[in-house]
Amino acid sequence: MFAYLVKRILQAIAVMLAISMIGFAIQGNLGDPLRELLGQSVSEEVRQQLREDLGLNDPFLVQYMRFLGNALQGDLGTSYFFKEPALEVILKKFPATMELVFGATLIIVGLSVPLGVYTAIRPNSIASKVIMALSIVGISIPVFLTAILMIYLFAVELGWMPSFGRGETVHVFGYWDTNFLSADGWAHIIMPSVALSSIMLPLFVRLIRAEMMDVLQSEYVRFARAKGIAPWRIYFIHALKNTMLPVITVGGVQIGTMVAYTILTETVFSWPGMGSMFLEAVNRVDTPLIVAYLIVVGFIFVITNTIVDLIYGLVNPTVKLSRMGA
Amino acid sequence: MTLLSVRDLTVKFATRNEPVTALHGISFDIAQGERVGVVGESGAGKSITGFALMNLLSKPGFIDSGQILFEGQDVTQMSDRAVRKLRGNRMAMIFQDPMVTLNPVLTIGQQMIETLRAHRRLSYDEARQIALVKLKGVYIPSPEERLDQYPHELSGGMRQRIVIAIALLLDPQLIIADEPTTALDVTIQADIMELLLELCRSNMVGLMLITHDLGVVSQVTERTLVMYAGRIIESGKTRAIINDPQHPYTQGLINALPQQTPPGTRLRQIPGSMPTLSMMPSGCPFNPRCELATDLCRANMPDITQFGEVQVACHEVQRLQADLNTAEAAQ
Amino acid sequence: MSETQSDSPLLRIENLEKRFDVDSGFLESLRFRGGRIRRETRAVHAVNNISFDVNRGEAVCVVGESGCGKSTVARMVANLLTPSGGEIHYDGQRIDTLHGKALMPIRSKIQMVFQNPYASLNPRMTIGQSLEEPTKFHNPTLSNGDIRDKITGVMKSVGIDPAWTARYPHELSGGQRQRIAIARALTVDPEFIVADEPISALDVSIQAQVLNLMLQMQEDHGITYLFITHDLSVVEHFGTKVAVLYLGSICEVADTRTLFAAPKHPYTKALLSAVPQLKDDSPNHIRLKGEIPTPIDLPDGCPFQTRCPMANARCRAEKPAAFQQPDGAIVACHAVEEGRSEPGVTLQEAV
Amino acid sequence: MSGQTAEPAVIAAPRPSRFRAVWDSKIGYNFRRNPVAIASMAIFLIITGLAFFAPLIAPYNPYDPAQIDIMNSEYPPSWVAGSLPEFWLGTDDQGRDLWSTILYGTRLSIIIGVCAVLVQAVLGISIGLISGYVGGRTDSILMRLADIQLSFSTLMVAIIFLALTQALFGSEVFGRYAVVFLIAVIGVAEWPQYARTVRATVLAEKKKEYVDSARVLGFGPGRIMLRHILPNSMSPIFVISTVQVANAIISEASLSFLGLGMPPSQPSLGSLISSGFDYILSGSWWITVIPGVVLVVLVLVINLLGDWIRDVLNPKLYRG
Repeated sequence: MFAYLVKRILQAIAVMLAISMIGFAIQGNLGDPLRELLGQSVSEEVRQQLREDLGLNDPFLVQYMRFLGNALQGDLGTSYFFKEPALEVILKKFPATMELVFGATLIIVGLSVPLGVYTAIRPNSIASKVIMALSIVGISIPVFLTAILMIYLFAVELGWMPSFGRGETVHVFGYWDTNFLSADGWAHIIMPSVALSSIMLPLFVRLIRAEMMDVLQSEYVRFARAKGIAPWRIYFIHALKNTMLPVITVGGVQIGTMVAYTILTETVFSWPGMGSMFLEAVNRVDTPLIVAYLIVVGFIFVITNTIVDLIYGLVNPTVKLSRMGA
Repeated sequence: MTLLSVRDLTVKFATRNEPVTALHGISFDIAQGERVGVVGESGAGKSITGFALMNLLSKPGFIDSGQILFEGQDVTQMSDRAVRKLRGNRMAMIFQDPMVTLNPVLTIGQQMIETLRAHRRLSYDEARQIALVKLKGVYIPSPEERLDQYPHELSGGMRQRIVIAIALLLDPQLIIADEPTTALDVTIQADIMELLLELCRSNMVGLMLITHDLGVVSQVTERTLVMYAGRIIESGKTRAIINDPQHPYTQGLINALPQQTPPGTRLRQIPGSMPTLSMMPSGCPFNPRCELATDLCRANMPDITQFGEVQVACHEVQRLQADLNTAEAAQ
Repeated sequence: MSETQSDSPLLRIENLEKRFDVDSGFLESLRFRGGRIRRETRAVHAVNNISFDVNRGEAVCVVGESGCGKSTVARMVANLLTPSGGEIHYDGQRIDTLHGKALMPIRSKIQMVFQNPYASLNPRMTIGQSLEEPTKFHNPTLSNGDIRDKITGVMKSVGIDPAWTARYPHELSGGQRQRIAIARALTVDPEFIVADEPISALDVSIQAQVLNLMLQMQEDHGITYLFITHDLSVVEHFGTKVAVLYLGSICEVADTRTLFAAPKHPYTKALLSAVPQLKDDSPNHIRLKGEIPTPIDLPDGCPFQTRCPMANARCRAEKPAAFQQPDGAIVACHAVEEGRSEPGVTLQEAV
Repeated sequence: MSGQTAEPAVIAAPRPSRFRAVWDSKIGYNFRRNPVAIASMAIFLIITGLAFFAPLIAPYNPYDPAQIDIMNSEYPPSWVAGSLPEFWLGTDDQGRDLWSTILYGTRLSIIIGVCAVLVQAVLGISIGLISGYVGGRTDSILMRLADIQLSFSTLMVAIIFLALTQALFGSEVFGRYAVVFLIAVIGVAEWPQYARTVRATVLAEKKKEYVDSARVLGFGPGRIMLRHILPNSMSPIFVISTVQVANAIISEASLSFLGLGMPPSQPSLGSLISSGFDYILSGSWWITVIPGVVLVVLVLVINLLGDWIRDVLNPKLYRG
């Protein structure tokens, strides 16, 4: 377990270093900071002087170490467009995205486990067949299209739901305003959350079903039956825990995809989160903001993946002895 | 007193086309405390028999017809709930491979206690105490510690002892052991067999021992059923079958063992191999491999008849008996 | 048959060792012990200092329980694994250090037959293709007609109808597949066959068929066998010499008859008494107590000490060396050496 | 590798295609009994057929500015009031015939999807084979990379890469080479899917004794990998290939929707949906919904075929 822990943390650090390297390379090559700072009418001499002052003529490694040092202190540069520290811009948008992810995760976890287990236990029931048919349709509709069709149906045609924005939010603390404390907030977050979960949910239902069906074929489940254990106990104590082990691993991998989907969802619903901000930054060639987004998102991935791995290690009793990984 | 009585049990497997028959109307009895061996090669239907008794056939297998009377009740007619009350309680099972029989994410204690509490109103602590006693009964060192361990922390032999302890938890009347030592090493195998024998003797538990190993059968059981291609082709006292088998297949099986021929010489092999379920020959299923096969054998399945101490299903044996009878009558 | 035809053994194994690293990579090897981080690499000691000879025409059986290293020995002899120490000589030539082209002549002399007939044939190749590929590979000059003749001959010799060349393995039974696997080994005209549990996955009636076939090959082609098995009744029938392994070390090496008549090592005795006998309805085997150590943490001294009824302080401290007994058996046991052992438990032999 | 592999089989000659026949009949049998598979296959063939022959079928060329009249924009399809007879599916915001644009767009989507999967397959299968067969350090490094790449998700990597490329080259140059960029990024970013699948099967196959026996017979690693291991690893490759094509088409559509893929002048299904999205609030639903339906149907039938292939090739069900 110790080696496992150290290994995970070292690996996380290595990945973060690689991301910072990429971020640094982008910063150095994309857009000219002098032009952004000075405009075009400044003489070449002044430019050179400023280059020197800003340390742009230093060796690569010195510049990178400076970038890294600043990044560790939370300084990821100043957004060209907002004229604010890039990290601050992102942190302001962060809660909106996280609430969206939270809403979608709630839907996915809350529905995929019961639906997956049900379809595995009763594979031949009509309800299972309907669920499985819907799930394959679900994984075939791109997230953005689900979002658009929902807007068209529920906002434009039926007028039941608001079509864009976060609506009324309640301030909690710091940069955090929440959707979950007002009726209008709830109304605004439902459609984006559903849209965000629309591919992931059927994916997990199918995964849980497949794993569960495998586990139900195993010898230990048969032995549990031979012991006369009640079916609910076999399904939920014997089978579910074994089912969830691979599901947790896949879940960790899917966090990245989820963050990518927030960009799509936020764009369709004009959700004021990090994702839509990132696309705008790309259109404005706002390099510090792009780099900052990259690093923040990379950090989120690394943290969540490490946590997921540790959870896996805690849930799986065999991890302590045998090695993890392949 | 008869503990278990199986009558004309037929098990089929659903396939794409017609269902295929895995057990062809087999009948046998097990008396209280009796140890019965079921011998045969892979595909003979011996494991299927074991699982059918517990009503635990996995899909696509199903019981087509016949009766399984356990303590006077027909298992095939019982509700799921009633069968569940029987399993692990009156009738327990030991599986082949201890490495995959225990749930890897539950501790030994959890897996034992849940079994007790599924059948009896017991507090957690009471159940734990019983589990401890049973672990001691199968000679597990430091049983207290084992209860909190996970299966992967124990060796194969130790796990099979735990499986046996679980089977004995509720003092069942019958234990069905499906190749309980095949996955284990020779020295461990002998230990486990001895333990099983000792426990069955001392607790007066009936044992149905499913195995391919004639040596094990001869050491542990009192009566033996020999199966071939889904049928019982010979049954009787184990001694009688080992010392004087009547069916050509049983004879072939015993003669093929390396111990039966002097070292370095050719073994007496049975030609060919067992037919698969979908390509069953007509008549006696053994006829394509049998030296004595006649047209009668190729046309009709022989009935089971008493011959000396054993019951055999073989036309040749019947003919022999008829000859003997006429000879006697002539005298 | 056990008489040697030439002075030097055909296969000589000297001080053979094999370790498998458990922890690969730097981080794997870090341990947290006593408040400090230490680096230690753990290894499975699969084979420890094993030596024995195989003479031409012999069938040497290596017996032992799972994890005793018998398959590892077989794989090293067949050059599927590289030894961590020691030497393997074949016909006077050291073969464990050979690679690539230099290995080719040995490849056609030493062949291997495997345990699982369901996995030892390529499922995507017909029987014909499976036999044709090695024949062509080792005899590039043969014409197509010659190759066909050779394959037909080999198939006949293992009792398979040569018309079956176009069949796929999944159309055959386990016994038939094992015959094809033997036929494939024979396509390159080997002198020596390493058979790794070739019959343990088969049913009793089929085991006899395959064993008979192997005996016949021995007579027809003069093949020498290294036969790996856990089944002592097969050893008694088939082997001329037996090596008993326990946790990667040799316990006893003896002629089959000597070993079965007078086993010396306590483990050999226990192993022999554990075999269920047909005519014996009151089993009386030597019960081994104690746990089997893992090959990662082998104890000092004799590997069998934890289960041995005769272990004493010396056994726990000093690993016994192999020494020869008056009847020719080689035994590695302090108790036997000191004459500490009680007269062996009488063994009922099946006659 | 020896050159002998190219020679015809000596022995197997009498019945060379017997296994093929069994194989085909098994798949064929399953196919004939499965109405969902038949319907999916039919729809898939119709869509690809129409898309492939788009230049012959389409009444207009959406890439030719001379054939586009902005005055024709936002005509509804023929079954809605106010339609024009020459545009039976209506027109888009730029006045292009929607039917023609969808035909061309579908063709682009399929080409990008299939080519990207080819790139993935070549990269992934070679890396997976090497990783699985060589093992050791090479394997652990490659698989760690695959894990990290996977946890960042294809879409994320593609978005960042394309966003940076676009910012670097400007949208005009980007638009010209968008097809290449899309194929490259979706192809490269998804290699771990293949690599992991192939590696897993290689590891499973490598343990089987036919590989050991090939080594004992003296065959070299190249021959063993290509002639023995790879043919036995094809089933999972087939199965994931279908799913991967569906995913690649979705990825392309998503990227184009974000404006990081095909430009509006050369619309794929995704960029068509994207351009229609701005008009959906004003009621011109067809510009979005009709290409959307085509996209979903295309992906759905591929996924259904993928499910069916997986059920048929499932090694657990197939005795071999």
